[in-house]
Amino acid sequence: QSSPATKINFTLDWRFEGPSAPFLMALEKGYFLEEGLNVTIDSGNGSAGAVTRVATGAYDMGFADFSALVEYASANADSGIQAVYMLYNQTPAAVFTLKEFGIDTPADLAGKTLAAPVFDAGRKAWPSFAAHNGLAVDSVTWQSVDPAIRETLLARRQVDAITGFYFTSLLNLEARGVSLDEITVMPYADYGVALYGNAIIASEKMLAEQPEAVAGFNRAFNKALLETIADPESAVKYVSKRDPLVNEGLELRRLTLALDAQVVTDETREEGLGAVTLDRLKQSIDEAVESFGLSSTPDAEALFNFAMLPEKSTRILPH
Amino acid sequence: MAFNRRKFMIKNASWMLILLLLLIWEIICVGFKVPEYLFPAPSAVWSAGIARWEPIMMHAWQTFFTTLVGFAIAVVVGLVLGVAVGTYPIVYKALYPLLVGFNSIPKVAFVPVLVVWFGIGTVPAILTAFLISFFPVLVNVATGLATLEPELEDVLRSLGASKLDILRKVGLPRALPYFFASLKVAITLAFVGSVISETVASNMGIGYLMMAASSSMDMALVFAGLIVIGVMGVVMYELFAWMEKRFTRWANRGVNATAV
Amino acid sequence: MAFNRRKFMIKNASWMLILLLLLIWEIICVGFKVPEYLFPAPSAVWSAGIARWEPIMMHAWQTFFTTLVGFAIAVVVGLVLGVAVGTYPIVYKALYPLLVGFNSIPKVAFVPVLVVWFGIGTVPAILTAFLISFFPVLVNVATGLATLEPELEDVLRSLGASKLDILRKVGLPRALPYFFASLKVAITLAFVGSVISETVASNMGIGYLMMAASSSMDMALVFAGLIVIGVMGVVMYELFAWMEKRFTRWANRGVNATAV
Amino acid sequence: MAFVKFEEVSLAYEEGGALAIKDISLSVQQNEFIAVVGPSGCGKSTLMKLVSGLSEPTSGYVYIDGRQIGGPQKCIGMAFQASNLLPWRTTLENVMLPLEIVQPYRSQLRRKRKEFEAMAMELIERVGLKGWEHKYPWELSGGMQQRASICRALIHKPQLLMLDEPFGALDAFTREELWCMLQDLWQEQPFTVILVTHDLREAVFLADTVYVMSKGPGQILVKRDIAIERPRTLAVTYSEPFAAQVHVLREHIGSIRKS
Amino acid sequence: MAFVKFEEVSLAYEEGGALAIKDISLSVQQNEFIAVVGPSGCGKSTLMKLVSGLSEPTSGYVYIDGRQIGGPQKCIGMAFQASNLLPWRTTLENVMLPLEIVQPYRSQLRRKRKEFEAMAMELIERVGLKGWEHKYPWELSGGMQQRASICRALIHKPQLLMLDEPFGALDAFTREELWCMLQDLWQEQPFTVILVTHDLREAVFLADTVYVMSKGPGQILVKRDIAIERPRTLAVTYSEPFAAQVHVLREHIGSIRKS
Ligand SMILES: Nc1ncnc2c1ncn2[C@@H]1O[C@H](COP(=O)(O)OP(=O)(O)OP(=O)(O)O)[C@@H](O)[C@H]1O
Ligand SMILES: Nc1ncnc2c1ncn2[C@@H]1O[C@H](COP(=O)(O)OP(=O)(O)OP(=O)(O)O)[C@@H](O)[C@H]1O
Ligand SMILES: Cc1ncc(C[n+]2csc(CCO)c2C)c(N)n1
Ligand SMILES: [Mg+2]
Ligand SMILES: [Mg+2]
Repeated sequence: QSSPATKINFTLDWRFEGPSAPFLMALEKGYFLEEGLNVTIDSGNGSAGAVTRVATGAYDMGFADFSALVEYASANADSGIQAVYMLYNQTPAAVFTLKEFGIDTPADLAGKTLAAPVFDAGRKAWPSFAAHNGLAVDSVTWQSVDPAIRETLLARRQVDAITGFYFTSLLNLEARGVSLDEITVMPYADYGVALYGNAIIASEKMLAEQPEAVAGFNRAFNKALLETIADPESAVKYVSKRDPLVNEGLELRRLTLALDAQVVTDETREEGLGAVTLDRLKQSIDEAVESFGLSSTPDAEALFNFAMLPEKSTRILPH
Repeated sequence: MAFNRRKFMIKNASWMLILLLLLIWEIICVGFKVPEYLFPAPSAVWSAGIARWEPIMMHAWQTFFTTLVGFAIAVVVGLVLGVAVGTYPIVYKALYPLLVGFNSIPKVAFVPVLVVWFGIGTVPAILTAFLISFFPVLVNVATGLATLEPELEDVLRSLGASKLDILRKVGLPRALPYFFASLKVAITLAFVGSVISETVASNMGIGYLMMAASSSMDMALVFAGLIVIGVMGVVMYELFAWMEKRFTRWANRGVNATAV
Repeated sequence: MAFNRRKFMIKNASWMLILLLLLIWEIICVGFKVPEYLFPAPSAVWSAGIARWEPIMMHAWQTFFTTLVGFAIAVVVGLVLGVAVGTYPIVYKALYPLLVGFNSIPKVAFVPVLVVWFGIGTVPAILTAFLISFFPVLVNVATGLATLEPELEDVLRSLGASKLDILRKVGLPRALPYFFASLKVAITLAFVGSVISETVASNMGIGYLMMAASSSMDMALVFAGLIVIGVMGVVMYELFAWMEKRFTRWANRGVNATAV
Repeated sequence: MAFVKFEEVSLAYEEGGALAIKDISLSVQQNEFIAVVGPSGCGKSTLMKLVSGLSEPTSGYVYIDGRQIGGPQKCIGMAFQASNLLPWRTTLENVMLPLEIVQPYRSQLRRKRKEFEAMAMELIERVGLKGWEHKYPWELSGGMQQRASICRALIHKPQLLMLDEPFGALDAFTREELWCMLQDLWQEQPFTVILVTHDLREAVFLADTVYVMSKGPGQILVKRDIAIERPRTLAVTYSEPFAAQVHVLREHIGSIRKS
Repeated sequence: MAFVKFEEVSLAYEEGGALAIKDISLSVQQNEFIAVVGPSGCGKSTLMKLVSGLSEPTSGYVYIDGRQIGGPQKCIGMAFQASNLLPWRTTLENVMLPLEIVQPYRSQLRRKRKEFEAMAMELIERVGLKGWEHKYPWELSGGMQQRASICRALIHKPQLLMLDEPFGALDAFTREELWCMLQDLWQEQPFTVILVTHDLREAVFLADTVYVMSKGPGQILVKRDIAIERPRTLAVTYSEPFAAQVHVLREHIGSIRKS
C-alpha cells in the first residue's frame, strides 16, 4: 500500500503471556502492516483498566473481558465502545478447590471460605454461578486478596476454594506443588454460566472514523489466530521474543489450555472464531447485569459490532 | 486592621487554598468533560462520600487504627535504630547500606509472605505500615545525633555523664527537630503502607474499599476513599505540628518561627 | 594491630552482615523447607539472577534511568517548595496540610490517570517516582530553614543581605545536613515509586519484570528483581554519603563524626 | 547633621513585656568614635541591634544618615558579642563573607578575587591569625574566633562599624595591639564607630565620647567627652588625665549599681 | 599529694599536626586555687579539656587524685569559655543540669526537687539573675549567659572547679562582686579551682598560684605564688603589693610576646 499506515495502539488486559501469542504474531509477521496498520501493543493491568484506557482514548483498541465492557456501558450509556471480536467464547472463570476438602459439587461450597480479588471475574460472576447451581449467593465467605496470593492460600490450605481464570489458576497451583489430580475444578461455563470471555474492543472514535482499520485489524488477527491454533508451539515463540523473561513451556501450556477451553468451542465451530450469537450475547449481558448488580442493561446490538468481523469463511476452524 | 487581615489570611490560607483547588478541579472536570470513571469531579466525590458515609467511616477506622499501630512501632524502632546508627560507627557502617537497600524495595512485595504467615487483614497491614515508615525516622534521628555540636556534648561529658545520659540530655533534645520532621514524612508513609496492604489482602479498610469500588468502576467512591486518607493524614500531622511547637520552641525561635 | 583489626571490622561490617543474613536466610529456607514459591532461598535467587542476567540488566537500566529522572525532579521541586515553606509562613500554612494529605495517598492510585495522559511506560514511572519522593526533601529543607539559628541569620542581615542572599549563604548551608538526610529517604522512595508504576503500567523495568515473574510463578526471579533494586538503592546512597561527607564536614565534627 | 540618631527609643522583646531599653536619645556624628558602657544586661547589645536594623524599636525612631531605619542597613560592619562565625566556612571564607554581599565588592568579586583575598589576608595577619586562615571556627581558640569576627566586620570598610565587646576574650597585650590597629585604621580613613565594652580603659583610649547606661531597662545616664589628643599611644593610658577619666566613669557606674 | 598533676603533657589536635600545648608539668594541691594566664590561643582552654578528661594527651600523663585520667571525671564543675547553655532549657533548668547527672544528687532529685531548686535559685540570685530563671538562654544577654554558666559549674559543689574566662563578658563591678562570691564559697567549703583568665587583677585577687603560659605551643613559663592574706577584700586590689604582683605578671607576659 502506498497510503501511510494507520496508527493503532492496542492494550492487552494483562502481561505478555501465552494467550497474547496471536496478537504478537500478527504484529511480528507483518499481518497488521499488510492491512495498512501500524500497530503497537502494550501490556495491561486488568480488563477494567483496558476498558478505561480505550474509553479515554489513550488507546484505540484493546483486549478485555466482555463483562467489564458491559459494566462500563451500563454506567456510561453513550460510550460507543464496542466489542469487535470475541476471542474467548466462554468465561475462563472457574472455582478451584482441593479434592481432600471433599467439595465435589457447587452445593458443597456452602459455608466455605473462598479467596479472590474483588475484581476477579469469577468472584464478580459468583451470583450467576450460585443461581445456576442452587446456592444462596451469600452462602460463602470471601477473602479479598491480590491475584497472585489466592493460589498460595489454597495450596497452604488457608482457604477452602478460590476463583480464578482456568488457565491461570491451574498453572499457578501446579507451580505451588499441587498436582492436577489433587484439584477439583468447576469451570463456570460447565456449570451453566453463559458469560462470554475476553473480546477485542475498539473505541467509538476508531469505529466512527476508521472502521476499515478496525476490520483490517480483525482480519490480521484472525489470520494469526488460525495459525496459532494450528501450531501453538511456534506461536508462543512470539511471546518470548517480545518478553525474553517468559517461561516458554509454561506459556505454551497456558496458551493451549486457553485455546482448548475458551477459543475452540462448539459455538465457535458453528459460528466461526470471533463471532457471537445474539441470543447468548443478550443472556451474557443479562447475567452480568444481574451478577454485578448493574443499574441498567445495555443494548446487546450496541455492544458488539458484527460488521467488523472478517468473512465467516476465513473464521471457520479446520476439522 | 491590615494586620488582623493578614493574620486571618495566614490562619485560613489552608482552607482557602483547598477550596480554590476544589473549585479548579470541578471546573476542569465539568469544562473539559473529564469522564467520571477517570477522574470524578469533587461534587461527584462528595455525593459518593455522603451516600456511603457509614461504610466509609467503618473502613476508615480500621485503616486509622492499623496505621497508628504500625506507625507507633515504626517510631519506636526508628528511634532505637536511629540512636544506634547515630551513636556507633560500626552499626552505621554495617546496617545503613542494608537498610537503604531494603527500603528501596516496594513493600507490597512482602505482603503475600506476611499474609501467609499472619492471615489476611490487620496484621499484614500493621507490619507493612511499620516497614514502610520506620526508615525516615531512623535516618533523621541518626543525622540529628551525628550533627550534634560537640560543644554541647562536652557540657555533659565534663560532668562524667554516661553515654546514655548524654543521649537523653543533649542527643535526643538536639535531634528533636529532625525527629519531628521525620514524623511528618513517616505518618504519611504509614498510611500508604496500610492502605496498600489492604488493597492486596484485606476485607476491611480504605484500601479494600478502594479496591472494591474500582472493581465496580465507582471512581467517585475510590476518590472519596483517597480523600478520607488524606484527611486522616492531615489530622495526624496537625497533632505532630502541635507537639513540635511545644517541644522544639527553642529551635524555632528565628524570624521564621511561625513557619515550621 | 588491634586498632587496624577494628578499622577493618568497621570497614567491612556491611559485607559481613549481608553475608551473615544471606546465610541465615538460606538456612531457614532449607531447614524449614520454606516453599520456593513463598520465599526462595538465596541460592535459588542467585541462580535465577544468573540465568536471566541480560534481561534483568536491561530492565534494571530502565528502572534506574526513570528513577533518577524522577528523583532529580523531586529534589528540585522539594528544594524549591521546601525553601518556600520554610521561608514564608503563609505558604507553610496554606500548603503544608495539603501536601501531607496528598502524601498520605498511595501514589499507585494515580498511575491509571497518568497512563491516560502519557501512555504506559517511562513517563508515568518518572512522575510516580517524583510524586512519591519530593515530600521528604521538602519537609527536611523546610525544617532545616525554620530551625536556623537567628544569630547566624543576623550576621547576614546586618550586612544588608537580601532574603535570597541569606538563603544562599546561611539558610541552605545550615539546612544541608537535613537535606542530605532527606536524600537518603527520597532516593529509596523514588525507586519504590518507579517500580510500583512499572508493575501497573509498563512493558519495561524491574517492576514489569517482577509482575511478569510473579504471574508466571517465578518467585526466585521476583526476588532477584527486588535485590537488584536494593543494590541500585545502595549505590545511589553511597553517592550521597560521599557528597554529604564532602559538604557537611563542619556539621559532622563531633565524636560521632564517622557515623553519619 | 548626626549620622546615627536615636529619638526616645524604647524596646521590649515581648509585646507588652518588660522594656530592655527605655527612652534612649543620642546622636553620633559622622566619623565619631563612641563607646557605650554599662552593667551586664542593661541593653547594650540591644542598642546595637537597633542601630543595625536587626530589631525594630517598640517606640521612638532611629535614623541613620537622616533616613529612618526600616530594616537592615547596607553600610554597616558588625562584630557580634558571640563571634557568630559560620561553622561551614574557614577563617578566610568567613572574613570574605561581606565581600560576597556588599556592593561594590560583590560585583567585582569574580574579577578581583585574588586582590580581595590578599586584602583579607592582610587583615587576618594584622590581628595575628596568620597561619589559621584555612582553619574552621571550631578549630580556633575563643580569642582567635573573636579576632576573626573583627576582621569580618572591617573587611568591607563600612561607613559605620559596630563592635560589641570585640576584645573581651583577648589578653591585655593582644587587646592593646588591636586598640592601636583600630585607631590607625580609623585615622587613615575615618568612619563612624560604636563600641560596646566593659573595659573602661578601652573606652577612654578609643572613644571621642563615652555613654554610660543604667541597669535594665537601659537608659543613657551620662555622656562624657574624652578630649585626649589623637593619635593616642599606649603610653597615654598611664597618664594622669587618662586615669582620671577612667576613674570618673568608674564612679558613675559604681553609683548606678548602688541605686 | 597533688590533686591534679600534669607530667610532661603535650597535645596535638590533629595526629602529627602542630602541638597546642607542649611538655606541661604542673601540680595543683587539694583545695588550691590556681590561675592560668597567657596570650590568646596559647592552649589554656586545651589545658582545661585535659584536666576534665574531654581530651586525651598526645604524650605525657594527667592524674587527678592520684589516678590517671581515662575519660571524663565525675567530681568536676566546669564553666566553658563559650557558655554552652543548652538552648532547650531555661536558666533554672540549665543550672539544675548537673544535679540530674552527678551523684548523690541524681538519686535524690526526685525526692528533693524542691530543695534543690531552692539551692539553684539561691545561686541564681547570687549572680544577679533573679527574675530570669525561666528565660531561655537566647533571651539572656551575653553576660547573663556567662553568669548562668557559672552557676551550673557550682551547683553540685564539685571537688574541682574549672573556670575558663568566666567573667570575660561582665562589667567591672559585676565581675568584682562575683570574685568575692567565689572567694566566699571557696573559703566556706574549700575545693580546688583552676581559673583561666586574661585579667591579671582577677588572677592575683583570687589565686594562690598563677601560672603564665607562653604563646602556642603553650608551655608553662612562670609559676608565681601570691602570698596575699585571705580573705582578700576589694580594697586589697588598690594596695601596693597587689599592684606589684600584677605588674610583675604583666612584665612576664609582655616579654613573652616580644620573644
Ligand atoms: N532575644 C531576646 N529575647 C528576650 N529578651 C532578650 C533578648 N535579648 C536580650 N534580651 C533581654 O534584654 C535585656 C538587654 O540585653 P542585652 O543583650 O542588650 O544586654 P547587654 O547590655 O548587651 O548585656 P551584656 O553586657 O551582658 O552583654 C536583658 O535583660 C535580656 O534578658
Ligand atoms: N578542636 C580543635 N581542633 C583543632 N585545633 C584546635 C581545636 N581547639 C583548639 N585548637 C588550637 O589549639 C590552640 C590552643 O587553643 P586554646 O583554645 O586552648 O587556646 P586558649 O589559650 O584557650 O586561647 P583563648 O585565650 O583565645 O581562648 C589554638 O592554636 C587553636 O587553634
Ligand atoms: C490473556 C489473559 N487474560 C486474562 C488473564 C487473567 N488475569 C489473571 S489475573 C488478572 C487481573 C485481574 O484479575 C487477569 C485479567 C490472563 N492471565 N491472561
Ligand atoms: Mg551584650
Ligand atoms: Mg580559650
